[in-house]
Amino acid sequence: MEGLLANVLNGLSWGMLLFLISMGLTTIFGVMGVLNFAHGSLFMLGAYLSMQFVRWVGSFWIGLLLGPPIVAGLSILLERFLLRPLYGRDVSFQLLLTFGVMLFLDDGVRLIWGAAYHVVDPPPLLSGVIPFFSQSYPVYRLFLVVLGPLVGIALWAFFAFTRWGKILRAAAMDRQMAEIVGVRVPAMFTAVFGFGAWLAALGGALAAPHQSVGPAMGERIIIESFIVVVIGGMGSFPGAFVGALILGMLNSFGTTLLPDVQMALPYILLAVILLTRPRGLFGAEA
Amino acid sequence: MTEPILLEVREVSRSFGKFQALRQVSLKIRTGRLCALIGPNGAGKTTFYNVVSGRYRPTGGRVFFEGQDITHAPAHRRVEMGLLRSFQITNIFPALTVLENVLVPLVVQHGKSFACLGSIARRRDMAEEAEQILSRVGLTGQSHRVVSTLAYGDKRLIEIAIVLARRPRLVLLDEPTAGMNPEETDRMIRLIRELSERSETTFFITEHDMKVVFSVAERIFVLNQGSLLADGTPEEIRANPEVKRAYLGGSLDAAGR
Amino acid sequence: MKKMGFAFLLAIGFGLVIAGSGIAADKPVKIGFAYIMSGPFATYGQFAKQGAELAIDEINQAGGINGRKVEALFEDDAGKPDVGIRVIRKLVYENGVDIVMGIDSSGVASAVAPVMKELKTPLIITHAAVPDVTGTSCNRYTFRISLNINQNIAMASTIAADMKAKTWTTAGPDYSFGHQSWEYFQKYLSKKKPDAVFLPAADVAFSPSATTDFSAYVTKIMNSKADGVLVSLWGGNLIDFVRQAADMGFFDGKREILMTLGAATEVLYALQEKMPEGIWVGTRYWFQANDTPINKAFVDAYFKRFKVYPSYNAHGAYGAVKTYAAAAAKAKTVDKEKIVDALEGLSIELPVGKITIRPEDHQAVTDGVWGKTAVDAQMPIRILKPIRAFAGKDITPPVEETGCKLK
Amino acid sequence: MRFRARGDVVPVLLILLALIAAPFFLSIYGLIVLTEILTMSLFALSFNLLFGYTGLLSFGQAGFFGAGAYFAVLTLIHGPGSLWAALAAAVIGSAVLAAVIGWLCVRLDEIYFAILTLGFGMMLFTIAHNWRSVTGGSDGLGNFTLPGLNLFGHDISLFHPVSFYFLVLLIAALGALLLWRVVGSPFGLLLRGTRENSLRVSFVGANVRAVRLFAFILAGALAGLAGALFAFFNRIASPEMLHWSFSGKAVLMTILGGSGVFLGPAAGAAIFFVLEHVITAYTTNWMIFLGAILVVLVLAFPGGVLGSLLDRLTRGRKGPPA
Repeated sequence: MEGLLANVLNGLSWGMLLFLISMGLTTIFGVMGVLNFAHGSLFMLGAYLSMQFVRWVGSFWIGLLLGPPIVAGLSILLERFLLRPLYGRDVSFQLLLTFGVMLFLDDGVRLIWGAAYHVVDPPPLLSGVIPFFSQSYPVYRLFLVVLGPLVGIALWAFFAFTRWGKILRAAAMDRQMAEIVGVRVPAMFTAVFGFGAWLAALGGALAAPHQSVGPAMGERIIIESFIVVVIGGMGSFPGAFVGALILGMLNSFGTTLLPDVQMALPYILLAVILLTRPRGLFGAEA
Repeated sequence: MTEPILLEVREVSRSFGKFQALRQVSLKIRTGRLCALIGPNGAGKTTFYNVVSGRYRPTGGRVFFEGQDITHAPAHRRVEMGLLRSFQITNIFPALTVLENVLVPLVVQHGKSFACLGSIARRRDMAEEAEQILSRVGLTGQSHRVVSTLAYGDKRLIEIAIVLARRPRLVLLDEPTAGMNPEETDRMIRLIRELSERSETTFFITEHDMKVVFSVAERIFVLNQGSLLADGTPEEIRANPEVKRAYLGGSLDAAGR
Repeated sequence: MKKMGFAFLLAIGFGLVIAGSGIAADKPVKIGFAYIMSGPFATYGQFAKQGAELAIDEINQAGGINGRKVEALFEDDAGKPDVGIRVIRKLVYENGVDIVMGIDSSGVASAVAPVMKELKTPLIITHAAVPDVTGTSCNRYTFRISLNINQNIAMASTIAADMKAKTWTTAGPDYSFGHQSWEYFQKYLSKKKPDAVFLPAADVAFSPSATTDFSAYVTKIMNSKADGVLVSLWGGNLIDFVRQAADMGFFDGKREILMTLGAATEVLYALQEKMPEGIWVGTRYWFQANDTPINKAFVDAYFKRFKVYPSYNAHGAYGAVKTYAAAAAKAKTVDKEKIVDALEGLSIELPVGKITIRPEDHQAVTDGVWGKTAVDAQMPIRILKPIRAFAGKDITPPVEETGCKLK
Repeated sequence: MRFRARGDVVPVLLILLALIAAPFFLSIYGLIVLTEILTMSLFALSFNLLFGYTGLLSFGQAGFFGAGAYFAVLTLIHGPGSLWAALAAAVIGSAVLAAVIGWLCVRLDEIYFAILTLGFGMMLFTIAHNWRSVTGGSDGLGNFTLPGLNLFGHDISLFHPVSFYFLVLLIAALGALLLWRVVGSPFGLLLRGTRENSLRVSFVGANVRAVRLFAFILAGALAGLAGALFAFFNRIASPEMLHWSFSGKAVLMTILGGSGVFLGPAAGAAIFFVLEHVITAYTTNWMIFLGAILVVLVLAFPGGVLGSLLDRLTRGRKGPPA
């Protein structure tokens, strides 16, 4: 019982971190149709900036507040000047460009912050542990478990109820139509890309107290986020939520129950879902 | 009425979620007779073609081609039996040349789909056959142009050529004159009539241009809201009051004059 | 019609570029280094580079090797076998190095060692611990001056034998290093303590190297019957593991813990006060382990120059350069074959202590250090107190057991 | 997609001649780099049969590349120690694997195909990484002896970089020739038709899945062949060869050189290694340069380097295509 609950909690907290990162990926894909390879690097950049702010001003919250917008700003430049010329062209070019950006950023942080690992403390409010049966459980992880769904609901509400959200959804479905009714689609794409990048960086800033900050931390997370987005259905928030939960649980229970194939489990899940539901769990059927 | 039945559709239905696109449609097409399927926008014409050609599975009913049940046969199997189709939106190979566009079906026709070592450039026989087909649809001397650089009307002709290359028994033409100027339309109508008269191929077209329909079709089927409303000769259809109501009068009368 | 012609020009162009860069001057003695300089383990390469530079500067200030200046060439093997082989071929064929040193990853070491036979160039491994390269796949040109898994686990099992723990499990990386560490640990400990129990393969915790969330592994161990844990994680994995495990109450004193590579300064600098106290940690070199003048000089010089204390990887690179210099002095040349002969059986005093390279398998017999983590207010990182030193001869398995058939 | 069979023969022969003459003017290391370029070229060309000609972006191609490596090395260790037997095992083994995996993958399109192939590639990676008793786990399989070649009664050691270079040149050239024949064949035309418009191809009576599957198997078999060469070249078969990032290399090289030109992927492989070689001579931060160069190339050379250069060249000569 104790083990079961601990596993559920482990799966939840990892899943929610994945969810935070996948939301940006799925938004960018859903609205713009761009599969952003550099998303993991933006996540990493978020973590590094947050760490830098903690060093400068000593406050995790200020890092959380100021880091992600800087990453979003950089991404807006990226979208405006690098990605935009590629929209008419084959998707593989976007993939390649974002791949190039990923290489650039991953090596770039090493140039700026060095190759060493860095550790960021959780803020005083969220540090410490609570008793959990015979063990203890870190408060910060519980914070992630609660925060994930909250951000998810906020985003969902934004898309479902606000005027901007509705315009975005409409434009995602039919770009030409949106242009006809007067939506400035290029500007909107820039905004969406920046927003997705903000989410990625937010995920990074939130991950910093949870794992060591180092180059290549983005590379590790990007494939898992891809899997989350694909099994959930590209562009779907509920899909990303469910996908992240499944992956989180697979991670915690797979470790205990199927250690030999644990490394392949996400990929097996991916294949099974793609072959039975080609557009993912929550994707519109083709 | 002695020609054999080529296509028989028995009580075919198709729904998309709650929406019923086709409701128990039944019809028969006999060899050699140019038939047309008409109906207002959204009547289910394209869905009907998609079901017959194998793009969609029907949710009910059966489809027979030359007496064989093809309800569940994949599209390429139907093509092998001689059932071909064109698409409403031009559906060709834009980055290939005119010649290559026709060679694609010829490769399949000659059973060379998996011939992967001999050069296609050396297949004189196929090239000659392709040129022949191209001249039949009136596209000569353009074999080496890339298709995307052609005029719209010519692109539609290419689609006809692609279809003909498979020596079809029955061709479903989905709005062959859609988007064409009057001149191109005339050319297309002449071509269809000519092909229908001179070849073994039976044509079954959908059209929104009533003038075209009534000038070429020997038999007309009317689809409305997914159901077959009427079925008869152009004269019978023109006289049918239900059809008139479905079309709100206008265009049918115009076509009659 | 001429489009392939341009490809031809391009091909020629590339050819010239490659050919043109192949000219090498032969004045200085050239040492090639291959370490991980990018990716998640890059910090190990960084320390190694610093150690190597320090040693080379010292040697050059003292007149070089046999009167010739020493020049260092660093390559990034990225921890990938194919890249490792490429850079080593480059060092040998293109840069014409006299010797190659380094190698962090066991996978790279396994790939590179057999190739040295073809390159006819000596290689001194300073980090990778896979036993085979000085065991079943040993060869004339491959040497190692750092501890291998065998030696390190021999120490771990000695400490474990004195502990109360009866049932053991492991938290290790899910690749050869982790699995081999666990296998040797079981082998050695059951010899020293026949009643020791080991959890079956399905119940131990091997994590893929890309893992960043270790909670599931921590839970698995905490819910098992084990009261002793062998941790063979290293680098960023170890940092994440320690932080997350600490929060989950893993270090609550209910279980004995051995970290085979816990005393790496790369890790200690990152963790600082988050490294729990009283944990047994191992290393290939500990900067406070001995008071020899040579060690003091090394630590002082290193700290003065780089503002951090030397890690075992820094020491490995430093030691390899010094070892090579000693071999060159003994052989009175840097001729590769003569260097190999000189390295065989060579003894030299390094900061870690005196090491001797066994001629039979080319593995250095070197002293090892384990210690318990402790706080020192003067130090930015955890230190080891008490320190338990092991004599090289006690922890190195006899040649017959290694499977090496050099002699 | 452009290829014209006759007009390209002369330049191709010139390239081949230059490659045959390479050992006489290249340094040993230059030759080693060229060997790796040729091996990776074959890999990238096999990938481009799917990508450039069939329109399928496979992110799992390294799975077959690596599988070929393991099949070849396992044959050398446990089976007959013959080079040809090992190469045959690599080709057949990876073709069979590609048949099984392809049968599942060709049902999907576009990005979904890409991600599904990535998934299967990573499953193969896990097998290579975790089945320690057979594959040697993460350390790979390195304990094999490269057999010699017996030519006209002379034993030739492949340990020598020159003789190994000629072996790779021979096999890569044969592989490229095979691919060249395939893309110019009736089947090749169907592939391009499928890339352009798979719906139309199935509505002229071809079984699109079967066509794609056949291409998938061919590409897998040739990737396996390239993988075997790579394992011989590095004297080891290691799990990294099956990882998705290795597939990414083939994608990178192909797009770098140009997927629309038959030899584009080979040019991409050459550009990649020469760049790496030049840049790492100055800095270990070569990824930052590679990333930046990639971004520039994607923006400035939309058809890949070779593709765009040829485009400019032909346009300059013949004016815009009529």
